Amino acid sequence: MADKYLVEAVNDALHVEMDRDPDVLVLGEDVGRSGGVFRATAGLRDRFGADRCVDTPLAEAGILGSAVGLCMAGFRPVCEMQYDAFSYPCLDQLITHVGRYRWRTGGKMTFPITIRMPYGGGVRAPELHDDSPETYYVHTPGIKVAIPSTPADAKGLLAAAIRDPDPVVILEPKLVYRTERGEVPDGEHVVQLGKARLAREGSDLTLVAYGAMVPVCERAADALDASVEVLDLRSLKPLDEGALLASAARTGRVVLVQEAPRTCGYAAELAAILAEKALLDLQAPVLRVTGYDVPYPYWTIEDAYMPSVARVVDAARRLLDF
Amino acid sequence: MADKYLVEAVNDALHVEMDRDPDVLVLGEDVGRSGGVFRATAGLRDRFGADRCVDTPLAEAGILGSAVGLCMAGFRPVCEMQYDAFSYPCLDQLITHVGRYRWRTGGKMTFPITIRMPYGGGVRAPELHDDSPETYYVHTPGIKVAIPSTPADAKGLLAAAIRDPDPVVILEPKLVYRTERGEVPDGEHVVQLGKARLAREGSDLTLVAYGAMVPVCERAADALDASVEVLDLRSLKPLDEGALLASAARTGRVVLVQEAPRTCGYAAELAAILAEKALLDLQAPVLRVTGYDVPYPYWTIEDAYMPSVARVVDAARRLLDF
Amino acid sequence: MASTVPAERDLRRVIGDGDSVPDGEVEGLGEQDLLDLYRSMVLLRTYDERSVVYHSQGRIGTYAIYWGHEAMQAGAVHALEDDDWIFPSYRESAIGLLRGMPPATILSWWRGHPAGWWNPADYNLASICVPIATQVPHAAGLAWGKRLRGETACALTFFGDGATSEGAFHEGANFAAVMRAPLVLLCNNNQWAISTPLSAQTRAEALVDKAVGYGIPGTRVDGGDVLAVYEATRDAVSRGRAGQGPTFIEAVTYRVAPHATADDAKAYIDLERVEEERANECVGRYEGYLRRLGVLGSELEQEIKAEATAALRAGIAAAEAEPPPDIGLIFEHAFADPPASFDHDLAELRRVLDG
Amino acid sequence: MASTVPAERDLRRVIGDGDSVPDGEVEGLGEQDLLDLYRSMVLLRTYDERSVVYHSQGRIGTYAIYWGHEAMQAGAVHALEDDDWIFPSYRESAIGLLRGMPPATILSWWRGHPAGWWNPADYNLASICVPIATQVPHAAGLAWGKRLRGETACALTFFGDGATSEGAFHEGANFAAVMRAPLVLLCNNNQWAISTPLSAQTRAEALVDKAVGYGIPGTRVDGGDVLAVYEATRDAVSRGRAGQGPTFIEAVTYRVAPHATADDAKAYIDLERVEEERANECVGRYEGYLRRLGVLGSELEQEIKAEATAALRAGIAAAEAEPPPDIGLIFEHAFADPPASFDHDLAELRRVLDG
Ligand SMILES: Cc1ncc(C[n+]2csc(CCOP(=O)(O)OP(=O)(O)O)c2C)c(N)n1
Ligand SMILES: Cc1ncc(C[n+]2csc(CCOP(=O)(O)OP(=O)(O)O)c2C)c(N)n1
Ligand SMILES: [Mg+2]
Ligand SMILES: [Mg+2]
Repeated sequence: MADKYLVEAVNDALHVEMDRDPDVLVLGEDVGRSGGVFRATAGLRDRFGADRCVDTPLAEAGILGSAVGLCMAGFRPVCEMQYDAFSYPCLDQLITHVGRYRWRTGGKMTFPITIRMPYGGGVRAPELHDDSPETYYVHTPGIKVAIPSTPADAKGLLAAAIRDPDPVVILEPKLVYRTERGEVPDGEHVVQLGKARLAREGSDLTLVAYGAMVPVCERAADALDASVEVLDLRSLKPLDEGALLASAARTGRVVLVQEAPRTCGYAAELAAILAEKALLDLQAPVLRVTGYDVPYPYWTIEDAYMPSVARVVDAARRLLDF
Repeated sequence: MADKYLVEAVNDALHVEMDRDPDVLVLGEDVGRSGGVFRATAGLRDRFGADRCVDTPLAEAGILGSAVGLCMAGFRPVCEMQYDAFSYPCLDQLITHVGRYRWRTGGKMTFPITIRMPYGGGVRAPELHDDSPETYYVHTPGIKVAIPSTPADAKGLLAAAIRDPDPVVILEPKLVYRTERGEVPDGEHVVQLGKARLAREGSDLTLVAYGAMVPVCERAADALDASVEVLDLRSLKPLDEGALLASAARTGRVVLVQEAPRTCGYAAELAAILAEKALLDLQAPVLRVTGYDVPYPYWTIEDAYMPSVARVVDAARRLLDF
Repeated sequence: MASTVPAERDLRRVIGDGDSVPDGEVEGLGEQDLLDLYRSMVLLRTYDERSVVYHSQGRIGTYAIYWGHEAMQAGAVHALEDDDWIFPSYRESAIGLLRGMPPATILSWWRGHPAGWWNPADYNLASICVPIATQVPHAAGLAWGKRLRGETACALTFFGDGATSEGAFHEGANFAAVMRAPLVLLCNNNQWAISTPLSAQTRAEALVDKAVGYGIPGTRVDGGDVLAVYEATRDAVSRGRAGQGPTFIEAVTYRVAPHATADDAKAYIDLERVEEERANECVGRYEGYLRRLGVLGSELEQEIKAEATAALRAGIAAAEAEPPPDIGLIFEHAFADPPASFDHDLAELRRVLDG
Repeated sequence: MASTVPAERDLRRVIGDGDSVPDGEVEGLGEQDLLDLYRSMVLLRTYDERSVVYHSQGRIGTYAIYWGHEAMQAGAVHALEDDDWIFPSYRESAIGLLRGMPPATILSWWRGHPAGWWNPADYNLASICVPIATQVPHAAGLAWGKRLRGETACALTFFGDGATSEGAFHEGANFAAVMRAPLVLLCNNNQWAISTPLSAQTRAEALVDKAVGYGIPGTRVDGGDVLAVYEATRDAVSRGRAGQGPTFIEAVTYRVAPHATADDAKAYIDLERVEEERANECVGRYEGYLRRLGVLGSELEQEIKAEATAALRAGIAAAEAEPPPDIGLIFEHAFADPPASFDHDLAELRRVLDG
């Protein structure tokens, strides 16, 4: 066990997995010589060579598209997208090929591609460095999506993604890259995809979140004078539906928190599942605390856009008083 | 009034709007010389010239990206994407610019771009000619989305989109391009965005749908021995939330039907709205009848994938027996 | 000052016109090789012509015709070793025939039947690519990967003139160049993208000029001359194996058929030009060459054509003998470990359809 | 055989070295023009240097430094008319200064303040483009649109060496060529994309070679020579106005500063080379030229620099005097007619924040 920041845990996972499996290869913009703009890939080029930690040309569709071919040559590519909003040029390859190619071969060929990127707002950056694009990924068939909120999970989920036979997108909460710090198991550490983490147990109300919204919910739970459960989903696809329904059954009151714009965000999917499968358990409406259906604002006012402790507490109170 | 097929109504709208406003310009792959692979733009090149109905190079991001510049030059570009799944290369321009540029100018410059494309399955085509991509568009801030189910609405919604100061995506149900036939008003005909259409009134249960799923729901309503309401949303963004909630309040039982994969599909958004704002009206769970979270299948089995009358009826019965 | 990586603009040709232009020959190609090439062309031609018939009979779905492109396809593939990979577009849907794939597999693909699925590793042949140009980065990645593994295998990807306008082509070609990937970028310039003529696709005087921008060699061949295509591809492949990276080949052809069975080309195409091109079609040209060389007699020709016809007859029979796929397939193969929800979805679907 | 659209590989230069290489001159540029150019360069330089200081003082956010690129920026813009449009990347964030935009506007942009918003039509200047190369199709569309309207206005877009790898660059350049759009594609080849050197970006010996693939003229200039850039851009613009379509200009520069204030270039860059380039930086080179020409004396130089410094001092003061934006702005400007839900969201947000 060692105490690490979240981004250091990502770097640790990459070292361990590349060490373990010679077919693992990291590619992306500036991942090599500089070790990545967030230093997530620092040290990999020196340790494993320029052929296994590759500075690619500036072309996201080229990165993901060539990763498909690398899989056909037996590699397990780990693609870095430098920022959330700069992953959009790769959506075409993702939707038309990455999510479909295994199916297209009748399951006879696998495409163990990992796509990892820093995501989310609050970092006082110019526009398009703040997006939460999970919906585009989660909605796409054939793609798994995980979003860690702790250093240990950042390592374990990334390791699971790299070892997974299918394409997995890992969104890393850049806001807490160097604020979330915690114990991270040394060496091999895998957190199975599809298992939620009960960050905090409670009986009156459930706050469901992932990524950078988990610490927000934990602070909100502290601020509430009620017994509040905080469910950290960790994996959006596959989803630990059992954990969601069990918590809803326990508390009967659910607030869903997401940073992304509201319409068709992941909280909508969770609410739909509750409306179908937990209706009789619900003692109050299902509330969503989300980003808004607008372009992510300039950073002087971004804190008001981001779901905050105050907004989560307010939603929770409305349910508790319902 | 004239009797027209849905695709003829689209063509009619384009003629009327180009005639009305010299700044309207149609661009896309094969829209000119051949009049479009579905003939939606037939006659425009002869009538308005090759500079106003433009066969572009084969590059979707180029089409949408140059449309942004055309707006800056005072045009109202109508971009055709040849098929649903071939619109994905333009998602980057859509998300990073089309949905944000007006905001970026403090509202001082408008981007009246219309993106229209045939969408949906059931047409016995090779892969990637069958997608229902509305989630990618609806989730994107700054973008409006409308999906007609009748010839009259196909004309009216497209006209509204072309006249709208903001970017609008129109998804046209290709499955019913030449099967849905109906009265279409001659000349100028505009159907305001954001107003749902009560396709059928009922008191026991509500079927909510759009596009090619509306006729499916109407047939399902026929097959049910209950008083079934069919709500044709027509416009997904802005959504006629009042019509949705009013219908849910009337019937207390709601089935949401969408062709797209389930996770984070538009039905999830509708269910989330109901779970928040109609909980006390609901007499039964909210059910979704959707495509599955898999690549759209080969056409020999596509009918089993598509939401069918039988599946809608089954879901409705379960709610009526709840 | 001229670029130092000039693209070869002249059309490479080997086959003469049986008149003023003399026949050339390709070093290293023996009689057997010449006949193998012919067999491949005839098989491709037969597949294509039969498919158009099958479509009109409602036995296959919409089909992308490649009549007239057989020389380009066969010439290129014959220049490859079996462990070299091929990345086709829909226009080369039957290219697997040259790798021993049963016609039934390809016919099944066009019948929308999962028997049209195959494992790319079985033939070193990627799946048929439907979205334009998106296979180019795949081919670049495979070729790059082979180099990283120290293997000698190369990759070849087919794409059209229209495809050169797509960002995916650009990014893939540049990746291949930067990674020194052993890749043959084979552009089938049939001068049309559905109804869009080359003149509306690019201002480049020749598509081979695109090679210059990637700092890679480019060459231009008569795509109707199977031997010229073979030779150009062989050169490109040996460059690749020698670690010199990708090569761009522009094969100049003409789309004498409609884009696909669904398309009505009369609306936009120059029918006289089509007639000219048809009169000069590639299989006939090669037959003339072989006859002049005394390698092909009408008996052998009939025999080869009969073989191909028989193969297709057997192929369509086999494809039609495939049992209708079970709807359970909808939920298979998307994931190695499908979520439990798939079982539930399938069970519900069966219940609804059965009851 | 060489392409018939050869790209000019030689670096065009006008300014000499004050020693063996004699100074040239640009026809049509009078003393006043030469000094205007100088004023622009000094203003850009001052803005850049002050911004680095402001950042270190926490008065602006992360900032993309362009020190050393002033000649490339000023030379290009001075070759335009006011009704010509400019499509900048983040690297040319301050280019509006040359169109009369107040420094406070640009400083506000880097302060994450909506006072950094402007109406492109007010300056014929598009918004600062953050996603690499995505502004190129916008510029192509604007230029195409101007041609359709029969106006004489052109467009110029700035992008980097790394940007040439993106599909968006390719699609935009090809659109411009096909539509004969009057567009200047100005590539600032500063030889680095953050930490990625040009050699890892392309195999082309010169980026100007990319012009060949689009069938458009290309030319290569010393990007540190403001007069060479001016002349090359003027030629390209006149071609565009004459209906001859786009031109690709490769301006060869070097990124002597870190990518941005957040970046530590020491990790990857060649510091000796940086020193060389700094010693030969563009403002000093132009000052030498003007002095040798007897157009610039140290008094005038001081005066011009003082003006610029005053402008920046006033600019940062004005930017800092901007009232903090109201959170209501979150819901404004996304749509001309915002949905009712926005009012509800805002009301709720205010209630939560106030209570
Ligand atoms: C990304 C994408 N956009 C559009 C289409 C629709 N489409 C199918 S074939 C075709 C024309 C392709 O022309 P070309 O590249 O010259 O190849 P050819 O058909 O001539 O072999 C188009 C536009 C597609 N399949 N993929
Ligand atoms: C689509 C996209 N991908 C990645 C980035 C992150 N990024 C910002 S600047 C940069 C390098 C750009 O290099 P170049 O085009 O040479 O321009 P320069 O910064 O040298 O002016 C990268 C990768 C981005 N802004 N947009
Ligand atoms: Mg073609
Ligand atoms: Mg650069």
